[in-house]
Amino acid sequence: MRLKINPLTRVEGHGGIYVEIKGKEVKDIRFEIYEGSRFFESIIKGFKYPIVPDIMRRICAICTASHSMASIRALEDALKVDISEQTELLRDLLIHGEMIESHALHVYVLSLPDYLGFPSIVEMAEKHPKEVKGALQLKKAGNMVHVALSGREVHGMNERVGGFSKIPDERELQKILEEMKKVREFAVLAVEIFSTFDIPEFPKSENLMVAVEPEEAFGYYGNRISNSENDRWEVHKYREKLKERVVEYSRAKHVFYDERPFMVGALSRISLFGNRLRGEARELYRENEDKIDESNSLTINLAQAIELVHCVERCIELLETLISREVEKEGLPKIETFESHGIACVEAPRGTLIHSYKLDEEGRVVEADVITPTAMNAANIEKDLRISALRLMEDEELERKLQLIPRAYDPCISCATHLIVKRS
Amino acid sequence: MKFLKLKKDQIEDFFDSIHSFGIVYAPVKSDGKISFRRAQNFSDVSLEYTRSQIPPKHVILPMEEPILKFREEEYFEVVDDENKVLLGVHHCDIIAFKMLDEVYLQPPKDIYYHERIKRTLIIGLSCIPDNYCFCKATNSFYTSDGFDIFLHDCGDFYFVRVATPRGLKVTENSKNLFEKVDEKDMELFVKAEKERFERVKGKNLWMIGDLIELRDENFWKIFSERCLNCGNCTLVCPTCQCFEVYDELEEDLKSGNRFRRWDSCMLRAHGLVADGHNFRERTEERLRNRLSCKLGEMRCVGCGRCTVYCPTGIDILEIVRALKE
Amino acid sequence: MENEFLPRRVRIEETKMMTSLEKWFKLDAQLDFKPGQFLEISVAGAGEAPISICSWNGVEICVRKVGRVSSALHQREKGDFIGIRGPYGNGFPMKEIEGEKLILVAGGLGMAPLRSVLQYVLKNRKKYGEVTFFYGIKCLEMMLFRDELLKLMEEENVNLHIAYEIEDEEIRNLKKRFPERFHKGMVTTLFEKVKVNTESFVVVCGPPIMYKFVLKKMEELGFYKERIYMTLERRMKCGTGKCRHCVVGIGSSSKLICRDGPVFSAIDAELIRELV
Amino acid sequence: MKPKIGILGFTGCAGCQLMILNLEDELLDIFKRIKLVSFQMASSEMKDEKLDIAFVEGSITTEEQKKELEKIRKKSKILVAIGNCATLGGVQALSNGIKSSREMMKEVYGGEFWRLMDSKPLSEFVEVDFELFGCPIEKQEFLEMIRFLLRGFIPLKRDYPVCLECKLKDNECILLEKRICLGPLTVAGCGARCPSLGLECLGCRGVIEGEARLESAIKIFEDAGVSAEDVKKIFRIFSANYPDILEVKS
Repeated sequence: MRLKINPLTRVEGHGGIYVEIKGKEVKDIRFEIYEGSRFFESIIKGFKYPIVPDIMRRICAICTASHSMASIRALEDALKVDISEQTELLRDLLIHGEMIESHALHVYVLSLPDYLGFPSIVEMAEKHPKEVKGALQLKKAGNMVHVALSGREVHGMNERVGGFSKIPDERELQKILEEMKKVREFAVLAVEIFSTFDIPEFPKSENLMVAVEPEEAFGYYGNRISNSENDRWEVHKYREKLKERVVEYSRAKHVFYDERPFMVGALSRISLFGNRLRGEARELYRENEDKIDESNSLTINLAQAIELVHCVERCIELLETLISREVEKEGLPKIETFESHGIACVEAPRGTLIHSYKLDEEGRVVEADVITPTAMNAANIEKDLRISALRLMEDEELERKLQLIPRAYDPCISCATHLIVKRS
Repeated sequence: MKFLKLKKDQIEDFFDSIHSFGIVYAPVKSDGKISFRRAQNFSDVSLEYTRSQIPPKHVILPMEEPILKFREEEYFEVVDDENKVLLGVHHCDIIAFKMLDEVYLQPPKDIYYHERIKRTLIIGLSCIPDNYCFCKATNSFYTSDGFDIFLHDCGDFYFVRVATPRGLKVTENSKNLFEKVDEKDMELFVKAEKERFERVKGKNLWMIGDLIELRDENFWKIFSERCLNCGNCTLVCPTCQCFEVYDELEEDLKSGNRFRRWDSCMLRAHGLVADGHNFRERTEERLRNRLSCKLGEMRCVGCGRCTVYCPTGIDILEIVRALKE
Repeated sequence: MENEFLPRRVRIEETKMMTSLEKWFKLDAQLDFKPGQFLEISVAGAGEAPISICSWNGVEICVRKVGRVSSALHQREKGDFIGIRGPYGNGFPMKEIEGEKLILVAGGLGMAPLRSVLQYVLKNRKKYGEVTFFYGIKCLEMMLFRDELLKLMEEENVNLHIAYEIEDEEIRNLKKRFPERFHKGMVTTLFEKVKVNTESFVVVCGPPIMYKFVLKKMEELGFYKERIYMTLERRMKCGTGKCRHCVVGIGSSSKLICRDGPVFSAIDAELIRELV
Repeated sequence: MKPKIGILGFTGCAGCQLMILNLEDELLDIFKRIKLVSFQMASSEMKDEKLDIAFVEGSITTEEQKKELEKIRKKSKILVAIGNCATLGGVQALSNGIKSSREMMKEVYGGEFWRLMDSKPLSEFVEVDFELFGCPIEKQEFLEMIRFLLRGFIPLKRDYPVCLECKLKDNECILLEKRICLGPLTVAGCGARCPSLGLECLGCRGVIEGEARLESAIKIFEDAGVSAEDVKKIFRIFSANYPDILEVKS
């Protein structure tokens, strides 16, 4: 029996699932990616560093600020640029804003329809106005942060190497603060909704969890990556740990952690660093700890819902600090260029994202390397698909259920296929 | 004309007193640039300035404004009846308003311009010319009308001219701030104006209209070679009157607004007609038409903005010199 | 205070597709206007466009589908409403032409404003001498107000001549019905084929290229320049002399078509650069 | 009868589909007026029906996409290309011409796994009725266009440069500071978003067809001390499929 689900809907980019079952045995299982490759690492060569983030962020629309942040921090690592405390606060606010917008989109718009039995948010709106209104308000709040700090909801331009071009004034930050307070209930609602579903268990299997270790409280910045087997290493050494293999049927390379599939994303962050959560997010994490099951990838949505609560709270905290500190108009620092190599990572909504650049003495890119979370998850998605296909062999709803798995990982297929790395 | 004296240390009280006559728009300095904006307190206002990038014209003729609301085919006016005070307008910009009056108040009268200019108290201010100004050539160095009150900076006091009944009401309203003018004040006033006169470049513009028509395409090609068709020269010009009208639909697809927005003869759409033909297709034709409109029909006040803000450095005085060779 | 920009809402009494591109509208409006004047027609949501009045008894317009507003207008049917402003422009000097012979020269859509002149003249037929009407068309399918004009041909009230480019079956039959009235070639050739009096007043409207040839031909034949009038309403926007999109000429001789025109004489054409 | 609308995408980052979803306040109202036949990113209901309006995002980089696009053209009354990818080829078009995509794939993927071609806009293969420029598109412009289309009007086309919107915001002209701003060459509609933040316009809305003065621009940028090579590199980020700017100069 052959099953081909193509295209995979309610997912970013063009993907599909191919399952081949012979008798009792799963002959072949594939998470296929058809997105046209765009060769970002090749086209970026020769550009001077200031414009590199503007181009690299075009890899993905939903995690555009993550790509821009990873790219900027990699270039700052190369050119030894240190940034002001205010810039750090603003960048933390920006990444949390993006997390809200991305998770709200995924939890409410892309996944919830599955659990409530609707093809899309449009049909869901009649029966569940509160959830849909909540989704749009949450996304709007996340987008307000994007517009204020980055200049636009998608592919902004205001965050630069060394800081921000135009700093938003207190009045703008105040407006976002009020909106954030209003949408807090919708974040908590997301947790309530997803904690009530009895989440199927067919993909249950042992997962190697990987995430960026936050500096102190739960967060998305850091320079060290750790996994669920207490293996911690500096992001500079990512080449030793993460290897890529070209897979004939997919245009994205699959990434392996010491030859093993692994998982990155909300579930990994929560399971590795959930104890560093604070405020209401911490309580909700405690309440639902039993439901968040490391081995079941379908509980990613619940982890994302908890992260939504964390992000709204963290944005409120950051906004209050920035307003009380009174924002100053800092210009961009003068940056000397020299031959250098910089690497940085950031937790994008879908998981760990790594950018690395080699620059010549004029600050032009000589070589670039980007590893995206979706490429990291690709092998793990296939592992889950294989196990589920085995377990659901006779289930007539095999097709609908199998689609839940890639959707749970919230894959960003355009990101995955940008990916071309010199075969190591 | 009535003449009074206003000491400089009284200017703040004078500023507070004019708020009762309407919303005050004044030259405000923001990150190194002067623009006419609403000014609540005197600290924001900077009265020593050479020119604002966008002329005070935008207070009377907003850059973009809804002129009509419609539902189905029923139209309703959107008219601004707010009382305004325009503080700190230089001679050239006041004369620019007089030129706009000749266009917009001539029948069929434009009520949007009429309703606003009628309700705006204009307070002139002497200027600090630089070498881009050529108001001497366009006879817009000094004006005795087109304003209600005029403040001439004479060092530690303002020599005040009051030209209209409304201006008089303002000075009556804050009588205690003003003093009688004596012989010495008058001399200082004339001296200040003489100094201002010396700082402006002399240039004669007789015969320019015909010279513009006489010069052929190649002449205009030379000067329009650097032009990027960006329209900046017209968008900063205080006497430019061209506008574009377009409609926008609202949610119900039946109602909406009709907008009017500043337009520029240096852009393609200005000479474009429905079937695709363009009466001013090439840039040199547009440049010639702009020069003809400004200098040919004496509709220029010599404020220098079109040269200062042209990103490619096209200088109107350079063109005039070449025209007269 | 009367707002010049506020359109009046009028109902469409009748509509008819004249050709595949031109639609005719009869409006339920009472206006006093002169032949050659134009209205600013407004479709809420699409915008405004200057369109000449193509009638004398009643208010009618003929619209070619060529831009945003005209395409929106083409969707309007009988009973719908549109907005109108005006009338604007100077119109043809009908008083000055009284007592004289008159030649109307129309090309393509230029027929619309001249029909207004024609209906005015027919209404006051005694005031005018001999009236000749030259109408240049591409092919019969593109001829505007066909039945009306053919009826006119029968009445012999106006010697009407049609110049056509593409001949087809229908034109050959019409040639039999009306000998000497249908001629192959450009509208300028009619001046040779038909006896014309060079003292007459001439009223011209058509695509920009046509004016050059017609003016040149009339100059050769010795017409008086001050008796030749043309309407150039193709390049206007606001209609009220404010937005300067319709400026022509250079320096002191420059004019605004909507305020100083759209009707200009051949004398003006000498003084105003690129008027024609 | 509600018009049938499809929102589809090819090679790109799906930013334009996301921007449509970012119309948080107006989204539900629009969807009430139309029948959403396919919106791959937001709806699992994928029907292959005739469309009144197809909004297509993304550029064409493979043969299959080209065939799929031709299928969409056949089944759609109106086809609107949205975003820089669909209208000009996107940033991925930077690789056009310099190194053919096959070479790059061999060099990097170690083999030719699927047939790829240069990244081309939709208008290269099918007739496009209307276009929404920008990377990503402007929410307001999409809203404005869909309202005009639903009402049966030809949408408003912005035929003037970003400079007009920049001056309307009283920004200081970046070109006066001798920095490369592509504002004068670029189609307006974004409200001069980048110059209002003190940054050069990168021309993400593409060149004003037949109006942009490329020769003069190169002269001005060279006077500002920037090599023609660098001007071309920046220009090609979003207008790589536009005729080579340096040839234009000769």
